Amino acid sequence: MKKELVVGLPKLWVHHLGERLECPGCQYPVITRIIYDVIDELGIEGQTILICSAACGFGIILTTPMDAVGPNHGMGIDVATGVKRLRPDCFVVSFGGDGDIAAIGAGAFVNAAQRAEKYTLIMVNNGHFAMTGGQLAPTTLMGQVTTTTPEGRGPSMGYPARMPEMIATVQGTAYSARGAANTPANYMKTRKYVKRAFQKQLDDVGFSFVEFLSACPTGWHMTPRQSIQWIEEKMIPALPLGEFKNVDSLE
Amino acid sequence: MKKELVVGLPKLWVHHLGERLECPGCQYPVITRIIYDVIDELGIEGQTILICSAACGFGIILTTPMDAVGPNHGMGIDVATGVKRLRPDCFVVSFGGDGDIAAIGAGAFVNAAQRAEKYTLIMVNNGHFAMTGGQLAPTTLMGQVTTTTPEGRGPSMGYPARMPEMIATVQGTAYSARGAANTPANYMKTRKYVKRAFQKQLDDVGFSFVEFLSACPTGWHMTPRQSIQWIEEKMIPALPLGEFKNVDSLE
Amino acid sequence: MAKGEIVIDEMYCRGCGYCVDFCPKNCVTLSEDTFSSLGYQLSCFVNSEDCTACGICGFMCPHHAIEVYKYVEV
Amino acid sequence: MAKGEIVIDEMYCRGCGYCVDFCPKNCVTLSEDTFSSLGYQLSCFVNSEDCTACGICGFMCPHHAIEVYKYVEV
Amino acid sequence: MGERLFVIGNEAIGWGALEAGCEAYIGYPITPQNETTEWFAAEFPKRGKVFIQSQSEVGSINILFGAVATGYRAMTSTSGPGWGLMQEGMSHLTNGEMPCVISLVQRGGPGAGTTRHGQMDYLSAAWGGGNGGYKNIVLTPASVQETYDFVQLAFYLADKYRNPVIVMTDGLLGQMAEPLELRTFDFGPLPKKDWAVRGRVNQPDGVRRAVSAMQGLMPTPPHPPYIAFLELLKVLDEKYERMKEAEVRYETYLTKDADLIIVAYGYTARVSKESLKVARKKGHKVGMIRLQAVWPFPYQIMGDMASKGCRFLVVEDSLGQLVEDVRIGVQGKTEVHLLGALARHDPSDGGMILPDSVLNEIYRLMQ
Amino acid sequence: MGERLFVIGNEAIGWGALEAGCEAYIGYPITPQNETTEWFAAEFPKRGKVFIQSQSEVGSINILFGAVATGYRAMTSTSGPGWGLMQEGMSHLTNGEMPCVISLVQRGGPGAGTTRHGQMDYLSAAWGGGNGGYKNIVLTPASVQETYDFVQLAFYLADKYRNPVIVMTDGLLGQMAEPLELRTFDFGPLPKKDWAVRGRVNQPDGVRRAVSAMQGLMPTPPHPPYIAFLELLKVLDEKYERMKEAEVRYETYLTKDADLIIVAYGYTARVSKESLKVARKKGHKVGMIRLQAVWPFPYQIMGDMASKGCRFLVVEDSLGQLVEDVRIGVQGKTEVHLLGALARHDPSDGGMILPDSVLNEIYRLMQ
Amino acid sequence: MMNEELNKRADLIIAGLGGQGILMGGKLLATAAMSQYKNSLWLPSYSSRVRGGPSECTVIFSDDDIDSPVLSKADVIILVDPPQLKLFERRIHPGGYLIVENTGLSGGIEREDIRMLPVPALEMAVAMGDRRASNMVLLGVYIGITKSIPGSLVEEELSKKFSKKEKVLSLNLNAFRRGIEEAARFCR
Amino acid sequence: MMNEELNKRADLIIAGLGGQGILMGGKLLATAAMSQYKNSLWLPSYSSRVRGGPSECTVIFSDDDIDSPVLSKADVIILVDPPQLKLFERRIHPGGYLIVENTGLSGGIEREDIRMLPVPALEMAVAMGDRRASNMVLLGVYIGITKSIPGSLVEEELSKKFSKKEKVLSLNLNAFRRGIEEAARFCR
Ligand SMILES: Cc1ncc(C[n+]2csc(CCOP(=O)(O)OP(=O)(O)O)c2C)c(N)n1
Ligand SMILES: Cc1ncc(C[n+]2csc(CCOP(=O)(O)OP(=O)(O)O)c2C)c(N)n1
Ligand code: SF4
Ligand code: SF4
Ligand code: SF4
Ligand code: SF4
Ligand code: SF4
Ligand code: SF4
Ligand SMILES: [Mg+2]
Ligand SMILES: [Mg+2]
Repeated sequence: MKKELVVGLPKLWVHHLGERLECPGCQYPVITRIIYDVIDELGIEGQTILICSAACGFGIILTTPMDAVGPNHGMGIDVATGVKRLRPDCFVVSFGGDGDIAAIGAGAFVNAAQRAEKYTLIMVNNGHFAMTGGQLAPTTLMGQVTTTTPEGRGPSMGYPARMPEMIATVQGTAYSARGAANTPANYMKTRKYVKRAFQKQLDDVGFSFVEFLSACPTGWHMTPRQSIQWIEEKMIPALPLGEFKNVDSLE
Repeated sequence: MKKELVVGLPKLWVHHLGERLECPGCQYPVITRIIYDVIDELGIEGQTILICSAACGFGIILTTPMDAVGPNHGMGIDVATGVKRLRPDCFVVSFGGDGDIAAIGAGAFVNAAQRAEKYTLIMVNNGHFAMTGGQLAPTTLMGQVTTTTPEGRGPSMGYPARMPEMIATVQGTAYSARGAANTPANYMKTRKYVKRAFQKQLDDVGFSFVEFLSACPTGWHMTPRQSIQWIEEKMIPALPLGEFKNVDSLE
Repeated sequence: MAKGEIVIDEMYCRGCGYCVDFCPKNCVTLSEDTFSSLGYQLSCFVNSEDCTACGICGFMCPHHAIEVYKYVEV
Repeated sequence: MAKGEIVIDEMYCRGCGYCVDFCPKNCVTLSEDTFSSLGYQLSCFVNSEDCTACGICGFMCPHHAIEVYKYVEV
Repeated sequence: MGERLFVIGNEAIGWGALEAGCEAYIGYPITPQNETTEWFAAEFPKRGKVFIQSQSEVGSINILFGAVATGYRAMTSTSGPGWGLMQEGMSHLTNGEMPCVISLVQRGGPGAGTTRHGQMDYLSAAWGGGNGGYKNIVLTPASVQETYDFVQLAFYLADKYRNPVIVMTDGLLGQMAEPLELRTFDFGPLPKKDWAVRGRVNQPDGVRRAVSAMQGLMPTPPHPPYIAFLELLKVLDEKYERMKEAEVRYETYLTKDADLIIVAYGYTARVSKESLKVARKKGHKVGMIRLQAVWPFPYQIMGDMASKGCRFLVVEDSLGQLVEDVRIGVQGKTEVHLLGALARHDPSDGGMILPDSVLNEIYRLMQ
Repeated sequence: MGERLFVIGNEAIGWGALEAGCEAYIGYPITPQNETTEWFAAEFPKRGKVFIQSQSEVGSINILFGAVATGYRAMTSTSGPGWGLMQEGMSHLTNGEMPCVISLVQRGGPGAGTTRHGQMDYLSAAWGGGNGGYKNIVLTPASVQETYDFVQLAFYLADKYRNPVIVMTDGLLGQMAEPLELRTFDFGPLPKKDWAVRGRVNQPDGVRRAVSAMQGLMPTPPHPPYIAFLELLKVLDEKYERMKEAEVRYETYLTKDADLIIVAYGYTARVSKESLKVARKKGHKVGMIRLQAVWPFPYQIMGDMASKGCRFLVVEDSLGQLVEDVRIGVQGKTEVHLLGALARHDPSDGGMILPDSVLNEIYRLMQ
Repeated sequence: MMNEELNKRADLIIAGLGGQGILMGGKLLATAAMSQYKNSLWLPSYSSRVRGGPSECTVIFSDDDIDSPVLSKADVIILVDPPQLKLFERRIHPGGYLIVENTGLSGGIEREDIRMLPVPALEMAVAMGDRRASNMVLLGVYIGITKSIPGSLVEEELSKKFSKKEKVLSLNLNAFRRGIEEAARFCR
Repeated sequence: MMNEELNKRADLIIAGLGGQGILMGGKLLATAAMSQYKNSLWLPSYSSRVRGGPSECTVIFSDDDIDSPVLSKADVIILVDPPQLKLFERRIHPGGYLIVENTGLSGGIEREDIRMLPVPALEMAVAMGDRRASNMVLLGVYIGITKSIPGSLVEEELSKKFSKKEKVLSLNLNAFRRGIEEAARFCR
């Protein structure tokens, strides 16, 4: 009778490198686990260059033994373009927040897809600007209270951004999906999305993009369990999970 | 027996104000005629504030008796937001090139729609950066020769942007269409699109957007007649004409 | 009998030929020998009998060089 | 008979309760009285008999505090 | 005496704008100025005023251009990298002679630097960091009350000169709370905003207006602001000269008999003043010039003091920016010493220039 | 002697980059530097090198950050408003110590200004126009050949100091054609780019690398470049000092016996030299300092000349930017006169500072 | 030492960890002092990276101008996180007080020119039903010792702040008053 | 006046309207001069707004350094757009030449210290089959008059430039040679 480790610290979460700064129940480390596990499964860790823009997720740059670039908020998409164009032999994953990509990065986002840049972009959507204290993001739900929508988001502040749906209309986009980890089943689906996105890059097809709905208990002023419910009851109805584009050629 | 003027100089093209700098066959003045005629028809000339970003089209700011703002390349969308928010009683039309909106303005474009800014944006798509000498624009067709794609646009330079299709996926968008004036019939259709877009603003529904495929004989190194054919045979197949969104409420 | 006529302003016509191509009644041609002050070939109104005053040449003209008149009984 | 077991690292558990909510076999609970050095309520492995080593608690744990082991015959 | 509040500097900016009749705020979150953005989000909509959270600082500054083109008062605020992104817009606002107010809450740099206090945007703000060369008045308050007062002054000066005005504080002044007396000022009459766009029918003379970020390049009849580029340059140059004449602002403290003059602004001015008092108790003849505006700069008094043989100590939380202006001012007539960011008491981004450090530097220079 | 071409300055930039082993160019069209972008579009792809037309200048500068993070040589080029948009990025590149080259072809400003020549980005480029305060070497060639040579030098200096380097010309130098001799330089050895990201397996020591635009704020183990903010500041400060020591560049002409020293760079330096020669023929003791780099600035020689009693005439096509540095340099020891953009011969954007104007100014000062 | 300076100027640093009510307590005090002193200042300080990391604020009130908003040293320090004792011992003026949370306190201070006052604030708060009230206990002790402002002012501020939260208010009022009583112990 | 300066320095301004081959002609000349002179310079100038508006370029070759790339005055001006005559008359050095297109030329110049050479270049070009060749006729006249560089150099450059365009080449060569012949008229 032997014990065999089934799940533990992700192989690429080289913990001693990093501190663990996330708040209880924060799902940043969950999407990170997915990314690390898939990279590990594909055996491309040594070729990978990770790009993490300034945001709550920046902490993951501390945890990995992979080459990494830490640009400022809003720069992550363009920086990934520069890295991938100069090192097409490397595997490039750019990792940013919803503010990062849907607000300040929107122009870079649309044009990276239009240019069919061949890397993978992961957007962690926690529905607001967490790092700066919980302001409105383009992804914020209608009625959601943030520090810049104290009465809840109303029409005068616009409507929730649906980035995967939008970018799916761009010819240079090879893959686009939205996942979550509010249930083990959705965790598994998201893992599949991330793997497909990575495969598009490995197959040199085009731009690949995955949005992840991520619990932010601190910013939402909820318990971790309430946050999971919020994702279930509020976020997913407004931002449906699934694949929005999945092509093997851009023509 | 009396003579009655059916078509002449557009009422709002107060010619003596301006010089006429466009090249022979340039269709900038054609979309301008459409905009002026519809504004005139709606009788809102006195309430209108026109915004024209730096581009070949800037000349029209010289021709009109309407209040106008002339921002730099890339600023036209944000400037329109500022103007309309402070003067919701005014009718605001922002007028820009394809580079202006699909390249440098893409972030402003997406976010103006996400915020459901209530003005009308007209994008004059001549398939390249005309004013600066004919470089690639996101809208440039595959194979099209520009000064930055001397061998013709290939996949390494991405794929033609389809802005109306893309922005139609954004909830804050009330109206989105693509027109041309390669035939009298399409001229009439485009006029209808522009009028509907304006009506959305007057009805305070949401963001309204019309793309216009515009002949640029000089930049394309063609005769005016060849340019019209190019629109017919090359542009329209890649960038189909029509309405992509037309809603009376954003909910 | 002509339903109308057009007047082409030679100062602004730039010889693009759109009016020629789009007039459904072939009432307009580009003259071979007359040029504008800016050196552009000029278009001119011919077959005036057939003009229906439909206005097409007028609004398709990029340089607003055409005025289209309809004849109306009084 | 248990198919496996889990080990919870008290140093990293932050008492979010995800493992408790998502374990299909209800093998995990939040203890009322034990707290981590950072003052978080700790989760603990109970009903160990029922654990199927499915791994869910492991990958749903945001703080990588759980190790899931499967028993294998040798 | 007006109502008395206890608020932080970042909130005082909002109260000042409200008092000044500001109609619109456009901003994008960035630490350490988020409380300003959040203040406007809470206070403006319910008063029927405009609050816009832009998609980026490029968005903020360009939306601001449109907002003030209508003749209404409007402002934005930012820090660090956000300020970097606004440089093109600042240049356009100056070209277009758009009166507007920008609140700049300095943080450490370069790059993302730190999310806390710093005084490292001096040259960028005072010398025109963007393209093409231009000048903006830069007011530098040193307390919550003065922040509130200067925001009102800034709106006045912006309208007076048709030029952007920057209110430059720092993360420390922005985060700190002090009593604030709400009060109104009468700065005097202002020119009509005859140039603003509001729809032709709303123009008193019924003639259209056109404003532009390309004055000198593209005329906008029938009001071609400047038909030729050189005309624009002349107008701007003449305007800058008028500001240099009229808008120099500083406060002197015990300078009469001083052998050593401390020059500082913002938080380091307050720190320095405390040290100065201690040094005075110990009999050291130290005086101070606190800058209330860093552009236009008081070169005159620097020169005069230098001629009297005073030595200078510049205290600023940067690697040396203000000190360059002081050097121009003293014309080589005396020593100019710098106590800069390298003198911070703590290596972390919490590090500051503390009264002790300034005091020790005073002693060092005085023996 | 290498191959001899007849090319314009904007093309010489491309030839220089090619010779320097530049692997990638990122750019966005803007007049008057489009020929550079178009040169790279034509020449790079067919050589298997990277050409990217970005979506904006913000895109250009950020893509450049990623490109050089891999350790390859890369550059961008821009003018006017595009330069304004790059200010945040310049600050990040300096924070991250990213070696890169930016070609800045100056046009008139502020704002969109004009699409033609100007010398109005001096302060922005030389003093760190973006947020947070930083310094970049700014090379200022005055001919097509020197443009080509300095682009190569720029790549060398960028790698030597791990710092951005700007090659600053103007619309006139960029549009003008002169013979160009293609030649190689041996500037000496350079440090290995041990810090670059290339995939862990490609790292000689098999240990991961991490580069960041937030050095001092966010550590990136196991190579925390600077664990604390103050460390970063010290490193940058010390680096700036080294550059000030070693990288001052200028050319003197007939200064020995001169009573009047003309200070200029770029096109106005060439215009001034012609006038100077005429004035010399007329027996006027005029000399010149032509700046080949405006940062670091040759304060030393200015001071020395001033001590010798020389008067100064600054000729620059702006409202007065370079002149501020000269003032710092002469330390009030002598007069400093400015012949600036207001002396342009034509009110349109075609206006220039012509030899006649400089000559007249010389005569005026000499009688 | 304090009393002669009464109504002149008081310097206070409150230090601990994020979530211990450090900033709120300090701001409450500074606000309360407004009516008593010509000037009052509150300066929070946080570490930009670590959440729940060290948190600290400075409170100064004075009838003179308050120049430097940052203090090298303070008259009194309230330390809610005992492990940082050594760090803060250094930052007190001679004759000053170090009011420190008792729970978790190991060992004392070296300096003899200052006085350490250990307070079982956490225990007391838990006894009153909510650990989060411990900061108010410590504020009470501070007021009891220094009398820099009348406790009534603090109570007024509390009442304003929690006007809508009955229970929270009485809890905090209790904690504050118990703190003042506790202070008596030391004054004996 | 030119000859003594031969192989020393030559200044030339070519002016006209966009589309008249102004810039191309000037650059051709400057390139051709490279092998003959130590330095050669070509500076185009365009008005940034108007298309088909005024166009002008400066050409300088010299064995000395060429300092200023801009000329206040030139030895020779080739004016392809006669209406601008008055404007350019002022910008010629005493003893210099103003080579001007004849078609559309009305009236002469006032100055007596320069010489105006009217050339029917347009007519000649049309006669040769393409109006666009008129700029080469005028260049021919310039070379014929000033001999600042041997015509052969210009012909070489033309051959390089139009190596792939047989007809265009011969057209331009013809035009250039006819221009040189035409110059003889004036030298008599
Ligand atoms: C140019 C610029 N503007 C603003 C900021 C401040 N800032 C840092 S992170 C951030 C947003 C974080 O939100 P998001 O991208 O959604 O990531 P999250 O923290 O929510 O995970 C902002 C606005 C900055 N660093 N740079
Ligand atoms: C920030 C900035 N970047 C670049 C430019 C230069 N520029 C002026 S217009 C233009 C593009 C014009 O293309 P488009 O928007 O398609 O208009 P078009 O001229 O084709 O009608 C560019 C790049 C500028 N003025 N400002
Ligand atoms: S604030 Fe939200 S996103 Fe940031 S670490 Fe905490 S839980 Fe995660
Ligand atoms: S270049 Fe093209 S778009 Fe510009 S005016 Fe000429 S034809 Fe029109
Ligand atoms: S369409 Fe207008 S410009 Fe073109 S040929 Fe006809 S009249 Fe002339
Ligand atoms: S009006 Fe109609 S019919 Fe008459 S000329 Fe014009 S197009 Fe032809
Ligand atoms: S999921 Fe992890 S952190 Fe959360 S309670 Fe379980 S073990 Fe603790
Ligand atoms: S492994 Fe599966 S069964 Fe075992 S405790 Fe975890 S979730 Fe429950
Ligand atoms: Mg977020
Ligand atoms: Mg275009």
